[in-house]
Amino acid sequence: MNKMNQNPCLEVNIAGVTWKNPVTVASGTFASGAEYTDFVDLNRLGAVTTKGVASIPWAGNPTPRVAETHSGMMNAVGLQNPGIDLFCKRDIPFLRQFDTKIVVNVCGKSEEDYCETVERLAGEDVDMLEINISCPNVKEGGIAFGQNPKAAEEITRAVKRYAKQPVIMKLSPNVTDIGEMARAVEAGGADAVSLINTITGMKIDINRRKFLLANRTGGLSGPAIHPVAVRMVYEAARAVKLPIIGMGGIFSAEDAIEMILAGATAVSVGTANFHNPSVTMEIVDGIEAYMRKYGFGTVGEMVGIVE
Amino acid sequence: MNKMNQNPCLEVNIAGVTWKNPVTVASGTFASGAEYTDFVDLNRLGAVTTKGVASIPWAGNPTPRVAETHSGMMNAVGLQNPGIDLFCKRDIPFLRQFDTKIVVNVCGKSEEDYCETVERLAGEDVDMLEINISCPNVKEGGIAFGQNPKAAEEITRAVKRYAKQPVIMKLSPNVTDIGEMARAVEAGGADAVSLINTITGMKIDINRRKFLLANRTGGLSGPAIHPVAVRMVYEAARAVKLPIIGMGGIFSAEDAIEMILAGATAVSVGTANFHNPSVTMEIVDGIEAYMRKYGFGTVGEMVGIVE
Amino acid sequence: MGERKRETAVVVSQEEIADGIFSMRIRTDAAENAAPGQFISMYTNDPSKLLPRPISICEIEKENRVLRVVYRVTGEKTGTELFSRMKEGDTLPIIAPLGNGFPLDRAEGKTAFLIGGGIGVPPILELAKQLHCKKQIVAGYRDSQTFLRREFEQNGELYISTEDGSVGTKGNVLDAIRENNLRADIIYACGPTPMLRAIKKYAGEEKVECYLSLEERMACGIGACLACVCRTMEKDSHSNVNNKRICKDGPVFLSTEVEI
Amino acid sequence: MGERKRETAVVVSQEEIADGIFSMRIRTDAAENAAPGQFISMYTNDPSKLLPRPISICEIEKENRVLRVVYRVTGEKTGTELFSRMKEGDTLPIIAPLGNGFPLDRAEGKTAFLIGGGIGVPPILELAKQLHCKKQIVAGYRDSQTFLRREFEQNGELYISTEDGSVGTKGNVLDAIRENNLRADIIYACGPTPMLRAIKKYAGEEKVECYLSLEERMACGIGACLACVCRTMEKDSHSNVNNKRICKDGPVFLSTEVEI
Repeated sequence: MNKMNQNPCLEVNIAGVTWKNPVTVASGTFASGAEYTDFVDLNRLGAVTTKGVASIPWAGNPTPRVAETHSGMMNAVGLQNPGIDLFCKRDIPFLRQFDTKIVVNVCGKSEEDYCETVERLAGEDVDMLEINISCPNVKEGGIAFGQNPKAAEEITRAVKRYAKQPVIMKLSPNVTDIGEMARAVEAGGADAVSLINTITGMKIDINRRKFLLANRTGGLSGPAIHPVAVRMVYEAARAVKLPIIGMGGIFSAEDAIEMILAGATAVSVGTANFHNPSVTMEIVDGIEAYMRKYGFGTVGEMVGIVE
Repeated sequence: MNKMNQNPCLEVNIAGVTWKNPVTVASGTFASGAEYTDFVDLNRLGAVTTKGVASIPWAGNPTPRVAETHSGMMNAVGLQNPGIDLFCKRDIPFLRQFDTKIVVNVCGKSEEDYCETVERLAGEDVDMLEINISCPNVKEGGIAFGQNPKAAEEITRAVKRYAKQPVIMKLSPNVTDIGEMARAVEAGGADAVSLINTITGMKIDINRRKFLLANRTGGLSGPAIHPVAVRMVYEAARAVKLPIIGMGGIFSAEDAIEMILAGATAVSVGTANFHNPSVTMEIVDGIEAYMRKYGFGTVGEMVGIVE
Repeated sequence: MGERKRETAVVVSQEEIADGIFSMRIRTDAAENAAPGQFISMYTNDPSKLLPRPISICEIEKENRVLRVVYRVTGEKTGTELFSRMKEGDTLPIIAPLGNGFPLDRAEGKTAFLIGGGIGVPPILELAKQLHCKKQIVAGYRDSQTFLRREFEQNGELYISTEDGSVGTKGNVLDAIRENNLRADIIYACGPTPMLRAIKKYAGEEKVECYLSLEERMACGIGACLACVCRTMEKDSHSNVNNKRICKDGPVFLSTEVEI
Repeated sequence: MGERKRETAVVVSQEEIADGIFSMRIRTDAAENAAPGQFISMYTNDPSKLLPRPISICEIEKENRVLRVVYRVTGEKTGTELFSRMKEGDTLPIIAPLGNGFPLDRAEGKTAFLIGGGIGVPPILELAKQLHCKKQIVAGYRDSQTFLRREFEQNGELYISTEDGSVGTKGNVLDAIRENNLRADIIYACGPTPMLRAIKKYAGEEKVECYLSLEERMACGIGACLACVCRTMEKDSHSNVNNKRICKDGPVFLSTEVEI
């Protein structure tokens, strides 16, 4: 409470990589950024986290792929992606034009898939990898790894063998004990964890008596689940020493700060981008304003200090 | 779709007990009904599910015990209850004045606790028991039993030894595999399952940097989590043969019907009672109107027919 | 049974009477049987906000079927902010009146303190209008924005305390009582917990009968959910533990019954 | 970069022009560069509804900075119902214009079918106003509530089909085309998928260039989330699979590119 006058420093260090501020986007809500350049100055983001990419192109699920829910939404896109080759040729050079870190989200259906993509990225100019072992919308979209501590530890160890960049393991909230999952990936050698991915939900059209999503179930996101995300970030922060990237229903700077106070070093903004495509910049500004108001000199001073 | 003209029959049979309609209230949102008699004709409910009762009085958690969230709320009341003796003397005779079934929710901190209360109720004039092994707000509020299949199976078997009434096991959504939990209590001899209890969440006051709830975490309920509840009811219905009482964010007849189409034989209305204390009667009327509109003769014809 | 309903009230007037303090009058049949110290469960029209806001009744106009509430906007995007944006003719769902008000009969023939602090000041107004004993109204404010002052002056002797000393006694309501050497045989008070705690202590020392209106986060507002409990000295006959429900057993309690 | 924003549009007029079909005109700078066949991401003011509703543009009044949308209320408590309750002066957040409209230049010197079905009729109006070739407008309705009929008659030859036969040809738009022995060198169509599927087939048989405006549930509306994809015959160069984004690559597609 004692540095009211200094300029707050928004920089954060995640597993040795310095972001200019703690705000990135949740994988899958921002593509590789090109579609948002009208609405967001990508140079203002701490990092851009890309849509999940696999070793080969995936067509994803049939439509409808999204449904609106109360203060939330469900998606079952199914990790449609152009494959690592086109991604490296097109998306990485695009993002490199901007002064922001590049976090590449990697998805796969088997250990080999993940490792192949991670190995391919080892030679690319990207800053961090986020391994999605928690997609609820693809049978082998990694959720098998994401709901079993042993499997999570093993896949982490496997990708680490091939990774040249720091590895963020993205955790699923659809588990009994999020702390156990965080400890598992820490044991496997993860450099950071991000959470929460979406919570599996279902919506039914009662007039047609059919599932609203072609995939039957989808991943629930948005403010509806923010309290669950804050709780899990808090539990994960007390379970491991790794830096945490908190996400889940962050729509405002206040929501982001709640995550940081709960134990996150950085935050990802997801569904909010659909509600207001410029929201990420507003959140960066809001965090700075909060730090000024309460005299925080660095983001680190705020991490996990709730009592 | 062929009985447009007949009068729909709303009766449902749960483990041998016939309710006049599929609507009850979620334990803890309705006390033992007395406070709602101004707003609800209790004779219009299929059953009244009481606030959890233990072998001795519990004082519950310190305040604040509730917090509002986006399209939801969190509570951490902590199972405050007057104890089984006063409950039997006061609440059961009160409820018996009405033409509705009595479901007594039982909580405990140990197997002995549960069994003592269940045994005490064996001699009482109540219709069913709901065993709460999923309260997230009390260290030993049963959640230990509710997140471990083995423990859930054993506690079920134990209470069944003392129970004279059909036993409904109330499941926690804070698990990796709800189907596994449902199978566990089925193996333990449960007569029915009810789900979902609340999802553990957390809210932080960023200006005071303190937890909003005295208990730090609380149980998230309301429309925000309805899609999660529908998904888990669907999964539980495919995992076991037991009748299912579906709950979680039911605010309208449409929400209730979604649960039934997903596989629930009956539904519990909880948080909605705080939003509109007369909502249960409106939901009963709405279900009947829906059955008329689509020509369903019985509720049973609708259970789990989503495709 | 089941004949009572959440009803729809109509906004009759809305006015900001101090910075962030709004006065709203609503038309509702609930005015018929409302009493000082009772509250209203006010619902917003924002579907993402499910719970009612318990707001104490400031004035009752039976003849017009109108209830007046004076409330503070607690922040951006809050329910109270939504209330403050409502205009004449707008409607909102309410349940009222709720809770037990101040016991008026206890004051007969006595000298009473009517003490309000901050946003606890408003309910004291209707109390002052309905009490017919010797009334010493003590109102505590932050600064010179002494909302409702004129109305109080018309309904008893008014003593004011302000934190910044800009009006009346500098300090709190007890400072005002001491500075003016006031005494009373009975106390009615509403305000922030620290103030109520001090008044409870004062009443104990002075051996004066004292009624306090308490506040706590609520969910149902009708005594069912057990969210808004307060600790009691004796075991409560309903809860069978040392807890009473503020919404249903209160919000007004005898100071000696409760631990605050 | 980052200079575009979700903007606030102001409702200029609102009118129910058929049962459950509303016409709303909104003032927005987006009118400046809007084109027929593009859509607007319209947001409600209900905080519990997060996603935009994609609504196609019915008319563009550049000089007044006004866009007109004609939309169907899809049910109780829906976003479209909230839109229908808005009055002159109310505001709503929008992002517009979005997507690629109908390629007007392709029609030069040709005879064109402008086909709309149901709530796919409205976008055909601005198209009819901006196309300067020989225009045969074919509008398919459920019944005698042939909304926008007068406007169409002022902008080309109008042929109507109704499911109940109350107006024009009994049946669908293709029945109307056959009954009137109409032919065209190019087709523009918007409407329900079964209708578009039939028109795609017809265009294939007749070997006519055909543009279809497709619909799908959307989230971002700007091509990022991959919710609103449609199957394509050829592998798409952007997605690298047989999917195109309706919001960004469409909503108007050459009938031979897409599988519907």
